[in-house]
Amino acid sequence: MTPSSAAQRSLIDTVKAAKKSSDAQQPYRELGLADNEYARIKEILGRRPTSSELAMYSVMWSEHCSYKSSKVHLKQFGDKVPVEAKDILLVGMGENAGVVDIGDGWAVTFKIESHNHPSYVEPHQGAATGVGGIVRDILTMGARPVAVMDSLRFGPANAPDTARVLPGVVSGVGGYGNCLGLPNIGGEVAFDSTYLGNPLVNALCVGVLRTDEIKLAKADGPGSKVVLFGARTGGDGIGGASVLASASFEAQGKTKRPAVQVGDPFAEKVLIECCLEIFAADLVTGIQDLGAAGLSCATTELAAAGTGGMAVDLDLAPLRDETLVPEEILMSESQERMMAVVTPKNLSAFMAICEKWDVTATVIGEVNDSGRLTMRWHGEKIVDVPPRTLAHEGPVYQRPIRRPYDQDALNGDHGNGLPRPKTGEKLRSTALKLIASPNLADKSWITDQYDRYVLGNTVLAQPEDAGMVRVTDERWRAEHDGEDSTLGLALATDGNGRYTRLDPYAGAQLALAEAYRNVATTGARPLAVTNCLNFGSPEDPAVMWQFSEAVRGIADGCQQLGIPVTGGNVSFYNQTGTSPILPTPVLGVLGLIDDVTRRTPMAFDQDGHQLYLLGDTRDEFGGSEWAYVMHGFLGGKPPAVDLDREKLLADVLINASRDGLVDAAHDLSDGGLFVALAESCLRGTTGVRVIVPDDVDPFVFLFSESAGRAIVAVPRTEEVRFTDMCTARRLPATRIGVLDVLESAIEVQGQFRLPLAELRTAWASTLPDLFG
Amino acid sequence: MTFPGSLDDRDALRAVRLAGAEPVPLWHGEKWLSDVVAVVLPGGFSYGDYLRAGAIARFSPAMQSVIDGAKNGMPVLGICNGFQVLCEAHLLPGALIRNDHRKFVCRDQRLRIENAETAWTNQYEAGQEIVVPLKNGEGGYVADPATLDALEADGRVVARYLGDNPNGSYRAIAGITNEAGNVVGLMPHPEHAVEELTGPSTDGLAFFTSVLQKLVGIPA
Amino acid sequence: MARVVVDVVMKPEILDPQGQAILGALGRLGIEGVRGVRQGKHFELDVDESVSEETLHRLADTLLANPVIEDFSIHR
Amino acid sequence: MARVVVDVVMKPEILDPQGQAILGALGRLGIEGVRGVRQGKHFELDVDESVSEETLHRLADTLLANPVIEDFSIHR
Ligand SMILES: Nc1ncnc2c1ncn2[C@@H]1O[C@H](COP(=O)(O)OP(=O)(O)O)[C@@H](O)[C@H]1O
Ligand SMILES: [Mg+2]
Repeated sequence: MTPSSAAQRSLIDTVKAAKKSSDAQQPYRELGLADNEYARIKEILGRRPTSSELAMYSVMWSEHCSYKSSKVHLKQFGDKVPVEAKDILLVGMGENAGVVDIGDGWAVTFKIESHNHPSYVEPHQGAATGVGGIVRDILTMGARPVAVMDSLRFGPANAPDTARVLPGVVSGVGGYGNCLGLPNIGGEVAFDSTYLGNPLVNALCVGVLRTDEIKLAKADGPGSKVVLFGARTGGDGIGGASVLASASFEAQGKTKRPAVQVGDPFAEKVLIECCLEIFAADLVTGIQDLGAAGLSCATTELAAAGTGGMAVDLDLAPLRDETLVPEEILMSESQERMMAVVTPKNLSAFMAICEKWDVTATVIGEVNDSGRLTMRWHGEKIVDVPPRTLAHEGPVYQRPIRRPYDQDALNGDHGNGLPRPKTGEKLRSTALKLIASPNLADKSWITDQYDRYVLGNTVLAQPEDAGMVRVTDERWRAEHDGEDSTLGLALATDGNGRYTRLDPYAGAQLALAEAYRNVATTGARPLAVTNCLNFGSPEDPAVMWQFSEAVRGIADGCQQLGIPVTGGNVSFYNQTGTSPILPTPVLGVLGLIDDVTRRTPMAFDQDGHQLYLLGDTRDEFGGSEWAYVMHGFLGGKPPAVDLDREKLLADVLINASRDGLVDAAHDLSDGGLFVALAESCLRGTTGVRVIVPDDVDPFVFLFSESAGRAIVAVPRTEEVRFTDMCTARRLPATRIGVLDVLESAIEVQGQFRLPLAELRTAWASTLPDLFG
Repeated sequence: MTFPGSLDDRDALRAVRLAGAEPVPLWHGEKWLSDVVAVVLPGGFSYGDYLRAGAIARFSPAMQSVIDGAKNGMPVLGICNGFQVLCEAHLLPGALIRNDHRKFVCRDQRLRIENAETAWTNQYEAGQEIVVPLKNGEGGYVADPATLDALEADGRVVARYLGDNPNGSYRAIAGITNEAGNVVGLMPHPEHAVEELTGPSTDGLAFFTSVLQKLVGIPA
Repeated sequence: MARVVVDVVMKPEILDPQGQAILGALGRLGIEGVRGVRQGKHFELDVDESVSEETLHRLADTLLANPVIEDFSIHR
Repeated sequence: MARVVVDVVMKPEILDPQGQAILGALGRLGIEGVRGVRQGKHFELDVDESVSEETLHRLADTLLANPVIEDFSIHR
């Protein structure tokens, strides 16, 4: 024993000592626990907690891990599960990630998670470890991760700090995902001043597994071994979970240790392959990744979900830094670690696979039926707790809710006085300015840093409306003469902070509707939802109102659309000082397509195809890109939500894809019709000639953000069938023009003509000019 | 061949299969190459590329056998990370360094096949233009001027980038071969251009049919 | 003109995946007796004599090293 | 146990994109008087006393540096 650890030993707080000195002062407030919470811990234990127990309760009862402010609201996702979706849910909310049945013995698991605060402190590592964390969640379900996506928000594109944060975040997302060999198939990037001191980095991962291979986080069977494997435990991110997530990031910046974790994507890649080999050999009874709250979380959750008891010898945990004390080991957020429960019979096979992959694996404890989680350190008992009280029975708060004082004023000011472009020339310059604005400009400066090809199953990737990957594997090919499957899954993420600020209920539904529409546009049928709820402080009643309205909107919306929420993540305390970010629920929708060769891409490639606009266009500019870019204005109401119309539109798009009636489709969202036309032309090879319908104002026609719309390119030979289908289903379909290979421009007849070369320059140069 | 950290190994297997051959997965830790007749070293980040791309992988037990095989004429194709491994193993001259713009780049890349006589390119025409994905962080090909001149003079530049140089490679070199023409290193990824559905083209397939032609004389 | 060297290494408490990978490879190379490896960055600067210590410090602190995770040393 | 430092730098004739980028950024930082920057790698090894010079040389020459493009120096 080294002298320093001998010295530490005398400082170890044991259960025995805690029993003797129940009134000793403890720094529970500094650890983020409230007076009443500390009192409850004492009541549960019948004594004061040891310092190790205190560390565990503080991280497990933090906002981030316990969902104490959001739980009462999130319950709605379960209560309102649409009936038609109940039987596809193999694993619902509450596990590491939800699992849905996609037929043919396949299942899909997917989830989105935030890593906002760490990405502000150290953009590259923060974003990288965000990707690493969500990938481990998916892996934990027993799935092979098959793709990632990233939804990003930054301060103004030209702000100096954005030049620090954005390139770092992008290299972190790319560096980690690329190194894992996971294609990045989509995401979002948006800029707004409220994100300047608080960027949002939300990462999504999707994995595929067989329905009979689902793994759960539970420690079952007395006598089974608890194995910690992967990276060694170091001092990184100590206190990260509780401190970063339960107090505003600014306030504690100086007093606490920097909670920076450095990711090792190579270690994670090896860990993934190692786990998949272990799963294939069916060697674990339970498994859990180590994320926020590290060992505290893994041990308590496994124990709570299983037989109920576990004994751990903390001395056995392999350390990177031998000076760590038990409290630190329990709170460390070192990356690339997993914990498995393995029967004694399977242990040697398990260890052999770890050895093959050069993964450190150590038995640190055993499952028992004592109903207690106990831990020893240097021979002394330092933890003795009922695990459920940490994992499931944390505090639950009904936080005060109040509609923001300025909400009425905000909604009442519709910006009716904002000057609108009236002439063709003015419309043209508006169009150019919008397409070059950072929110609408080409994102390839970012997405070219992401590998979209690896694994060889990417059918669609950014900038398509949804990413799409083929679902196939060696087992399928072995059963089907070496042919790959044609089954595919599609994914899109969307969020709109401005709409949500104007009306959180409608704004959240608009984000849901857009992701749903994006998936359907590619020809896939929407199936399930994940969400990442990025909000300010839950202690601010105005923020809590935004939150509760948004959750209600999502729950109602999912019920109406018939797609269940399978999981997600809540990120509170996104604020600078007391100014919260725009409320930003990000919705991820998963869809399914039987035959990936039938997918509908967005590019305009076919000369002479007829261009149809589906849906209704109204004068809706509340929260629009136009108001933001041209006037810096936010007010009024967001576009109206009509989820029945969204369902109808989706049905038409899916049928059109299946029956081969359309060759290209693109949904309408930020920036309206003009932006969609520009994106489809620039992605493809043709221009378009567009006619403004007689009774419509050209400005509204081109830039309104009415929801429930898409454009499609229909071959002349299919025109009658297509319009008949729309008529029969009562979906408005207006012919608005034709694709023209010779034109090489967007020509809005009677208004203006914009050559594609000029458009491309404006669109493509914005981000490179800003970020190099 | 799979090293710890290989990423495009499954894609290489698929490309070999689509070309009509039987792919055999090899593990870096196994010294024996069993009875394979050609080896593809796939893309990826072997050992995380932490020291230098390919620097650690080249010491794998299996690499010794690949080096021996290559010297005896066995066709070996190194793609991306595999190219880096071949340079580190001194089967090919020069080295690959960080892209000049210091970012990872993923794009559909136009290439010109300069040498259509190697074991891996005999199904192309010299001068043929193809489009295949390119994705790398350390793809800048460098060598001293004498080496570059010799490569040019001997026709050992296999493929060259067209359009903007994506990574700062000297003389826009995308791929090279050894003197015997059996070992080829290529930075772009032909194995990702073998299916209409998932690639920008099917231009990459001919790398894999070339080696079949070379080995068994059956044009696929 | 003076040659200034700046060495940048990860703070000791931060994970160093590079060093770990190298340590792992040594075994295969048959090299024994190496107990630990940390990998950092090494910069060689050519600077005018007029450049002050403060300037060099600022340069290292803002550009060459990321003080959140790295330490640096300057050798003039 | 001894601390050995190995520094690896690109050969002068090989392009050094990182060094160039740093040089470019100096202007934006308002730092003047820096004429040249080259970025290399810095390794800190903890080795047993028994490890010979030859072993260290072999380690640097085969693993830590790629002699095709890099030079190295060993400081014991
Ligand atoms: N950070 C990112 N990562 C990956 N793909 C992105 C990212 N940002 C944008 N994209 C892709 O760019 C395309 C356009 O994005 P966006 O304009 O937000 O689409 P939409 O408005 O249809 O949701 C989409 O394919 C999206 O997936
Ligand atoms: Mg879209």
